[in-house]
Amino acid sequence: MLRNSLRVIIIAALGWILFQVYSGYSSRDELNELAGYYATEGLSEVGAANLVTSVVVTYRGLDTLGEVTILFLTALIIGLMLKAEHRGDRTRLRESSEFLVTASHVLLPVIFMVGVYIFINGHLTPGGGFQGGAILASTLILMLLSFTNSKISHKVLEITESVSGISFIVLGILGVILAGGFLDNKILPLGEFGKLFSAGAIPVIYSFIGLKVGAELSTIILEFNQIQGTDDKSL
Amino acid sequence: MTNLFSIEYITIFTSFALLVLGLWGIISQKNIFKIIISFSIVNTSIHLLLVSLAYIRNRTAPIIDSAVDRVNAAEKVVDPVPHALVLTAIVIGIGITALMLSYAFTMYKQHKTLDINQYKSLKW
Amino acid sequence: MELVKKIGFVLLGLFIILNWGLIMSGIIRKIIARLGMRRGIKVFQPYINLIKNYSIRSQISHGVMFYLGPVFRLSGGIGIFLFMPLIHGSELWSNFSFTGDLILIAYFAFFGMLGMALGAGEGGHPYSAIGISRGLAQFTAIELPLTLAIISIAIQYNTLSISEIVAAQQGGIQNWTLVTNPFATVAAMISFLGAMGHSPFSVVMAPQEIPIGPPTEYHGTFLGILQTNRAILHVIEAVLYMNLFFGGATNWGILILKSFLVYFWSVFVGMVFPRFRVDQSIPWLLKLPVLIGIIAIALLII
Amino acid sequence: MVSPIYIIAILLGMAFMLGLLSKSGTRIAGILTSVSLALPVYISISWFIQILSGNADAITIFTAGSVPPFSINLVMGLEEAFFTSAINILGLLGFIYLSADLKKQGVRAMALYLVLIMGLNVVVMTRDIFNLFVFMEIVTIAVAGLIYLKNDNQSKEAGFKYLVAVGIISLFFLIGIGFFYFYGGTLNIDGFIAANSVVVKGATIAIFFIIISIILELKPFPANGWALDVYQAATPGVSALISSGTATASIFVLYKLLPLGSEIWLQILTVVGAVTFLGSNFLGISQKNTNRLLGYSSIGQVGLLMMVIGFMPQLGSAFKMIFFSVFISHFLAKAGLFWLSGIVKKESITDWGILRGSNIALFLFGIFLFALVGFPPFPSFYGKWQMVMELAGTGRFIWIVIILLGSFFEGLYLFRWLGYAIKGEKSNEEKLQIPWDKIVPPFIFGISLFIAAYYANSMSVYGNTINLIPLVFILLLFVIDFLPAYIKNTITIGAMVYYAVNLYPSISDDTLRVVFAAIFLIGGILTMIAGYSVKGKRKGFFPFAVMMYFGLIGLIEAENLFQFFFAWELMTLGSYILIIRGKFSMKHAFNYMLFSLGGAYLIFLGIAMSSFGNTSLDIGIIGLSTMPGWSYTLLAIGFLTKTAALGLHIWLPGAHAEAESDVSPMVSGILLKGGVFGLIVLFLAMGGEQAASHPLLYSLGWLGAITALGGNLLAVFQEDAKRLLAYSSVANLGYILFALAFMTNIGWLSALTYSINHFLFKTLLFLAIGGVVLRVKTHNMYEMGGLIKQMPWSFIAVLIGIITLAGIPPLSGYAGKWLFYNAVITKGWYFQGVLVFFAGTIAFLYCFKLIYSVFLGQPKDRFRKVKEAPIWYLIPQFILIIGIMIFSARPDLVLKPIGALLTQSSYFPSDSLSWENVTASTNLGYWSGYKIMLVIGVMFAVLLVWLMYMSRKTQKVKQFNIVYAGERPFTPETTHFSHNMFSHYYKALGFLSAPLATRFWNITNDITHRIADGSKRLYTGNGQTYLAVIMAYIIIIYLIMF
Repeated sequence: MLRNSLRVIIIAALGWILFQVYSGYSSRDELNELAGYYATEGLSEVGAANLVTSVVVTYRGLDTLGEVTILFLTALIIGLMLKAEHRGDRTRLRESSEFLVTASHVLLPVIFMVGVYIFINGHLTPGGGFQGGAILASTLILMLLSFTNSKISHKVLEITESVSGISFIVLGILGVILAGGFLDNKILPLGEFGKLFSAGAIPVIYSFIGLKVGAELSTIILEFNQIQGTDDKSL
Repeated sequence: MTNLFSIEYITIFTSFALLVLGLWGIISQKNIFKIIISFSIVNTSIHLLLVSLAYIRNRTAPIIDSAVDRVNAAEKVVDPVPHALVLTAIVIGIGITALMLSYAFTMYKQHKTLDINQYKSLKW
Repeated sequence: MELVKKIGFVLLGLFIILNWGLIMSGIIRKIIARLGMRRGIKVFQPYINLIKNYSIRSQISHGVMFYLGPVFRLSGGIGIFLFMPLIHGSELWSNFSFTGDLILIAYFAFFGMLGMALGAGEGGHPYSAIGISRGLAQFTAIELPLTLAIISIAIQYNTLSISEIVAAQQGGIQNWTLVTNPFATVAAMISFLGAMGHSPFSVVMAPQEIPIGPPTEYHGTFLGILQTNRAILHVIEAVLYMNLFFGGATNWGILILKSFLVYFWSVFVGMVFPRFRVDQSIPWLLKLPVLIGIIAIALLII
Repeated sequence: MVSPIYIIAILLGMAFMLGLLSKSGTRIAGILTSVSLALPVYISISWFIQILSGNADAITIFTAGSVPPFSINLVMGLEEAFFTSAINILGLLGFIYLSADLKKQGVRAMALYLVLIMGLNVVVMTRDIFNLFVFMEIVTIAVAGLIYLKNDNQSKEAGFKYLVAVGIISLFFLIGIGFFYFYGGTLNIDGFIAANSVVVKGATIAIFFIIISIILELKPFPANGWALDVYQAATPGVSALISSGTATASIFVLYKLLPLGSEIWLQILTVVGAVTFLGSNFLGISQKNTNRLLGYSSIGQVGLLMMVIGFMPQLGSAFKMIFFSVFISHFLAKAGLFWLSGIVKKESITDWGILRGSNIALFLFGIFLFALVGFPPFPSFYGKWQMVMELAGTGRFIWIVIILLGSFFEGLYLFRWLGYAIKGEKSNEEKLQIPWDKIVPPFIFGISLFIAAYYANSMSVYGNTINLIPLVFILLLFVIDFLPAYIKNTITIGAMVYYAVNLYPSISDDTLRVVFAAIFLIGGILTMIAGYSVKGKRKGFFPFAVMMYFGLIGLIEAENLFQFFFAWELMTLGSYILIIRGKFSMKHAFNYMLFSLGGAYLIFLGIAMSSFGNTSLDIGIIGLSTMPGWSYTLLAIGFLTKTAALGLHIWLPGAHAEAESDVSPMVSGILLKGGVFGLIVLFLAMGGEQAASHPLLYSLGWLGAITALGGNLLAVFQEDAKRLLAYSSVANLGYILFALAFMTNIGWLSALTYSINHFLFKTLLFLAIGGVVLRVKTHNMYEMGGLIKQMPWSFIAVLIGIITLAGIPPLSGYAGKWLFYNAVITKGWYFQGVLVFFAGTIAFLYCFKLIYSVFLGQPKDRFRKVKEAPIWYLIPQFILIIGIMIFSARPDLVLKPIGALLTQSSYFPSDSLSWENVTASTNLGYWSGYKIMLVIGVMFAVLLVWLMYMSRKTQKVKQFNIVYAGERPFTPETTHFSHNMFSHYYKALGFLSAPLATRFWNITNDITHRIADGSKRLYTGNGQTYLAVIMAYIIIIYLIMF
């Protein structure tokens, strides 16, 4: 009882604090200097139509590197943690319905292509490496659902992940050597604004990010999938 | 005060409400999975908050296309920076949530329980 | 030449004191016997004992310290004598008192005790050690009133030199410490009882019933030395109290008289009171006598 | 120079690359990882050196070909270079340490490790707040992964708690960032500061969330349950990384972000730091689990660092030095300790005796602990000193008290632990396995501590006044520890002689100092001579013996209070180790350390208070203190812990009695004089005679008198010979205290005479009894007896010793007593004086008991064949006896110069002792040591000759030939009257010897432990509760702020 009332007090107090914050808020109607810069100078400097992309991949490229690293780490750790778990016998899973299997055959390539499209066009349209990567990974989910007992090799995913990760860094380093700094996109010509081959290295980087994210998310999904059936059904 | 019913106020309020809800879940739910879900709620609420903070009324997404021309983009688009941040934050959230889940799984494998009160081998 | 003369007088003084000590102990024992309805010893019996003991030639020794014990003891006794001025106003009868003052005498008393304790200790007889442990224990309590008294008179006369204390008391009984500082005198005289080892503080030696105390194992020449010491010590202790509290002595006659009376005080009390155990005597001594001593000091500082 | 961006590129690139290696390639992966960890070390260190030496300026690394605030930038300045260097070195060594575990988990674990180090580097360097967030998350996740390395139930649980807690904290951080951007319009830290955006309404709340999150990351007490669990459950190698690595980064982040907030944050931080430092260390005292204990300590140290940061404005220019010192000690020592813990593999600190299996590990353990507690010459000593002085300069005494109290608690548990390591039980079957890859990292950190110490010393204001050569000599003694004892002994004695010869001219005009220097150095040499009797190597003895003596001498040489305190701490440390060497000394050495630490901190506080309002640190400023009452009292109590005044004495008997035979005289005869010297310094600073009516002195006088009485009374009832002597030391120090408190010329003279005498006879007695104990292998006097025949020389030594002790003329003890009487009457402290005199008579009881029970009485069968004490024990004894004889015959040789000094000095001009040839006189009495000796000597000789003549036919008889009612005693045991010898005295006065002080301290100790143990239950182990506490913490800080 005491514990519960303490909890209520804590939550109420936090709510009160947040309410203070809320009541101090008033919306703005101008971009601030920084965002204004991105929306004006940034366009010519980076050359990406999608401002968010220009911020994500170039101006805040280091964040993105970190972000990719986080996924990498997560995949790595989950691999480490669950490695011990998926030893031993696995119960054979039920086959998926014919319906799902057939649909998958059709959908898989389409989804995959959509994913690739999204990350290649990340500098032009909404979307980008992460979104594309996530869609790529969703193909894996579909595969796992439909082909329940197929073996999917980690190896391919690992190599994809490593190669794209290293490429990302190499591109970043090239930025230091050839252009203005780490992850500068101007190592490639900016090209014509609004076209696919524009915005310097952004499409390249975003492609690698897409591949990497896809591979990482896939690894995570795979790892979770592999522990399936190693345990009693109550989970 | 009419402002209060404008969308950014509503979303911010909602995000705070979600935040409080999530925090309540975190400290009151006994099931570890529910705690993790509460954590996700908190996470999401903050993403919502960030996006809301980027919002400027009557403006559109920060992408130069037919709706926004290059020249006066600065008057047409909402703030792109929080969007970029949210993108990153979401991924981070995924990472942490995934990690929590796998921790929860291995813990469950050992103790066959998901009650957080049962995990007290370390104390004092 | 000066030194030879000095030593001569010292030895003469020692001789007188020794003889007076022997005679005095004879007289006292006679008195005690008569009080106890006994006939008692001859007055000269101490002389006889002494000569007999010195003459015994069959002696045993338990070791070096056993051997040295009596030497220490006698050195202690004679030492006190040496540092004690005897006759007021006489340079020649002041012994070596120029080398140290009252404190020296107070502390030199331990010299003999310690040696004796060690010698007896080497004898290996448990009763010796028991006696010593009792003696030392009781001694701590006995010294306390005396210390208070000494400090009191040191404050009173603003000196620690015995000669000066004696000098300050000249000119009639009204100048004696006994009169001018009665509390200090009372405190000191109580501790004197203990120092003399008579009842009620005689459990250290318990001479009548059991052989206990340092001399348990001693005999022959060793015992003779102890007896010699005893004779000297009793007188010289009395002389100390006389000097401090009873105006000192201006000639040998007064010295003999006063020392006898001072000593007799302990005998008198001893006859009247029964004996304390050590664990009784210590608390007793630490109560009233100490209080008196404290009053003696307190009166002077107020 | 290589751009710091390559640190990221190398580490991250290698992490990605490792994915390409097959699982069988762990070996290659290990090598690659090591190389890629080594390169950042090179990069960061080269930057550090270049910037420090002025060859390079701090650089900003721009990314994305743009400038901040538009893009993320990193900065490599002096601070960043320092912290990244620290992290990278830790990373490399930590990898070497962990490589075995990591290899077991495969290549992925190494990648994980690389990413962690990379993350920490960026966290330090980045100037963008969101970037900071991202990389902090990287660190969090990597740590969560590393916690799992151990792969047991506990680590899973801890990892989960960690993840959830840090996850929540970082979400608050993210909220903060959102508003930071919203109100500040930038994500760049410098930009925000430059725009002074904090004044913008609403920005304060953003800053609140940001800073509170960083504070929570630093595990403030009590919102830190999750962190403790992690420390406890993770592999020690990982805990080392967390404690030293991530905490380092977080503290730097805090430092970096603080300028964002307003001044009030500094105050909040101070409070948070103080609560953490105090609370964490307090709870630590009842903790037995090794890693959890280290966790408490780790958190405590971070709390201290928070305080340092919080006091930044007050510390001014000293901030850097203080921060460096405190930080580097924590960084090196904590990592080292965790690493050692991983080698030892013992859960409970009580099982650490196994550490003795390795000298090097024990050595490292010791220096890490000393560094943490803040003993000189380790950096944190300088840091704490400077910090306390700066705080004192602004009158923040409460904070000083908190710092010292926290340090005291920390010392308490660390030294308990050290005790278990040095003396704890240890089974013989277990062997300590030390693979090279596990010992190299702590070894390098251990060595680095000394290097850091050198820098801390050179950065410190008064550091240059410390003579480092003897410290180097001590280190040298560690290095040559493999040599046989006699060689080291000779070297040590040689060094001390050399030092003495060189020291003399510089202090020869100050007789007071000469006297104490002589006690310390000559005493030192004499006691070291006894050490020749020890066979073998005597590992670890000589460095600490030299440390103690050097500390003592340092007290004398000290010109300012810093030197003084430095020396004081050195002395404490050296003597602690010497004491704990005794067989059963664990508990006693611990008590000693407790009181010494407590005392030292009181002294420290006293010094701090004295320095308030004064610009210099000369010793004389004590007298100029603006709060004389406080500073005098604190200093006095501090010194009294060392001189073991009654109430503070309970450590002494055990410590002195259980020490090794030749250590007891060192610590009893010599070491205690260090405290006396401290008192002398204090009293002189108080102004000598002018202060004579100070109420403090009056109470000290009473205390001294009661100490004398209590000490002697307790000594009487001892059966243990060395304990008896130890209590006697308590009493004698009481005399000295009493006499010093007179503050008169003659009182001081008597105090000094006492000091010299006590040195002479107590060293002599402890050596003699030590020699006996060495032969009979027992301390119990009643088990001995009759040893005079086997050990005549020792007997003579003891005899001379007790005559001096008892103050019986003609030996020099009487000089002290006589002076003392004069002093008492002059001063007018009659009743205290009587008490002391009473104590003096009690001394006879134990003197007799000592010499009788050991040497006289009935010899026991089993000791019939024992030999005389070793010659190396007898030599110093007889040198001391010669000393006593000279001092007895010609006290004027010593007392005249001292008296002259006292009289001439401005302190004690009046009431002096006057000399006429060899006769001393005051206006009360007179005394001539020389003549007395002559008279007594002649008389004694005459009587002896006479007796020898009279009893020339004496025959020696056997032991049992005594007057025993016609019976023959059964056994020597029953006939030897020794056990409970003064039972009657006990009956009469035993109530006075009730162990009130012991009881008091026991109860205090008990209560403290109980409270600590009870409050520890705050950490219920329930992860959810921890989360609630974190939230509550946020609320509380919010309420404080707004």
